[in-house]
Amino acid sequence: MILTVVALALIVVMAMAIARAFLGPTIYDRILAVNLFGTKTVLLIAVVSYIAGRPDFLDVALIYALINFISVIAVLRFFEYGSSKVNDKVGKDA
Amino acid sequence: MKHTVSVFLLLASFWLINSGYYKPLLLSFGLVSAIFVVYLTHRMDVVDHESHPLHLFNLKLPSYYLWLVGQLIVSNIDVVKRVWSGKGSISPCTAWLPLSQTSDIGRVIYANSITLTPGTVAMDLEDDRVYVHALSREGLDDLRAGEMDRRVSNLER
Amino acid sequence: MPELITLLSSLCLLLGAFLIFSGGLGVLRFPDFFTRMHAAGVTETMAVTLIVLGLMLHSGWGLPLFKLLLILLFVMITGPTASHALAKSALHGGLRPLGDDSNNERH
Amino acid sequence: MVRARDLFATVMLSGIYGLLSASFFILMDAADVAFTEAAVGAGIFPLLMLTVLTSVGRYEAERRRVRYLPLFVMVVLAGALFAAVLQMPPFGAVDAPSHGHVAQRYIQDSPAEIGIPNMVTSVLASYRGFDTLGEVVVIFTAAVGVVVILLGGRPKTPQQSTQALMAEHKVLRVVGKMLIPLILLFGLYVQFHGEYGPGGGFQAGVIFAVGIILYAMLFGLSNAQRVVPLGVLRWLVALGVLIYGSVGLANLVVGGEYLNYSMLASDPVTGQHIGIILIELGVGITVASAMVLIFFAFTRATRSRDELEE
Repeated sequence: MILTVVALALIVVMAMAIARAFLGPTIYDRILAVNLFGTKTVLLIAVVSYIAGRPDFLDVALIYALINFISVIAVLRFFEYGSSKVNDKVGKDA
Repeated sequence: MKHTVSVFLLLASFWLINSGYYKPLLLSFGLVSAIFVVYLTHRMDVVDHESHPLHLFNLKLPSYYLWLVGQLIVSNIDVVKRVWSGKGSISPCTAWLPLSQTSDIGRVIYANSITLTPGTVAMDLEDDRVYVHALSREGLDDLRAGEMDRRVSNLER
Repeated sequence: MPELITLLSSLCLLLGAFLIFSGGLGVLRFPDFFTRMHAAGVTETMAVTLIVLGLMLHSGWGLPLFKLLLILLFVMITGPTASHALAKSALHGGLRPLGDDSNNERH
Repeated sequence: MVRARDLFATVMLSGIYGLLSASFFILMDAADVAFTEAAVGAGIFPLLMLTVLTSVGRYEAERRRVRYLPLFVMVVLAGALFAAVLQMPPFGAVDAPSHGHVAQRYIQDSPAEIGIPNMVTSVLASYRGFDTLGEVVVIFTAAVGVVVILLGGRPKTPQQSTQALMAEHKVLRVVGKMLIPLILLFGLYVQFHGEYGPGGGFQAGVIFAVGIILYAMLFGLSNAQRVVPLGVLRWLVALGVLIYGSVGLANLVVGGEYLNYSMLASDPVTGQHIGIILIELGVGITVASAMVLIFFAFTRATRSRDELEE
């Protein structure tokens, strides 16, 4: 019961993160939103694994935590590689 | 050498915690995997005093983390209050703050502690200073008082 | 004793859910990227700790307990690192925070 | 949508889509699929797409007129797919075709025939081992294609700029050093526990590759290539397929059928066990080295293009 409430709260926050990803306005807001979405997915999977009574799902949650971190780093590296050609609109909007 | 041992022990316990199957076959796979990873990370040159700061493991560390948890609770409540009371309650500001750590690992612990406590984020880190963004002037002033900086530096000694 | 643990677990979970929601709200409400980052920070520290703690109390002694602990540790290490990297990148990308009063001594 | 011209936003949205669909799979109790989606859909796919974007640029070329034919095809296709969805039996229906065919037999007999707890692995690695061999060959072919197109010509001298960049980034450097060993070991853990929990060679390969890619992103391509040289990677891509194929041949030699591992040991269940471990290892090696190879190839291609323009 309580777990369901937590899962619902997580889903609501994930929706908020998607809203922020669409609203922007800067590319960094979007990255922040994706990162937020990712960490909430980790928690959601952990909570769902207890709702469903399948603790082996926790491995999936661990993978997500990992992937989420690496995606953020990759996105940031993308900007550093991309020098002026790619970076032109950063700060104003994307 | 001691860092190699520590990374091996870390990997071994990571395997044992995750696995849950303590059969000879899987345990030997675990051993082979851990040795292989130790070999690979040595080739990568990532096993050293920075990734395994054994010299920081002393009695001060738990007390520091306990203190940090206290800070976390206080700052979380503060930020949540500001979220609910709206835009008027925040006064974002930035500043370069001096830091007194002597090693990179100490600086990283300090910077991550700043970021970990909501309300303050370390935006840039140099050898003798850190650029901080704070949600409110009070948050920045608290940090400027330097207690966290002192405590982290204390870990290094 | 089991009742106490259930109570504690529920308390942690509910508080965590509330914090998560507050953080999400902050990410929507706050005026610029850097302030939003603080709100996101709320969901990544205390809220994660509380929810994982609640799950740990719920799960009882066993292997999943340690896996939850691993997840918690992992999030606590990577969360601030990602935030810091993002902030640094935004700063170097030319995004100026609101109330930037450091006289732009940056090069 | 207007924003879709920003390819970068598209990639990030596809990352969210990966996360979302994995959550669905979790809700449907399909841990293995969720695992794959987590590692591939949310992990390596956006990562490789980003490296591609660095070489093709971030914005789609401006196009004035709307193309009606592709639009028409898309609408018809989407309509057909929706119609097909409506025709599908309700979720969990007992008489659904997917439950009446061979699934019954797998569920009833696999504990006795294969004897491993994770039935998904039994199906993928043993009953349908031939399909999985095909998938591995596809990945192998993709890696070969990328190598031929992007790594042709003589090797260029590696640049030092990224290293300097990361040396400044103290936090990422220290945390990265702490995490990389754990990520690599976690990959191997998933590799060897495919028979017990969600996971297996594909996911393990991707996770292991992600660990090395993280190293390459933090410490520079030249350092990463020193740790895992391209020549070694090329061999490993082929070695994985070779292991898989030769397990099949070994079965023929001992008098069984291709990729039926029962004859590998005196006891059929042990034979299946050995076979599955070996072919999963082959899958893992090929997937990991192919992913790393593709990442290196794209990153190098970007670099040399930048050098040309400078």
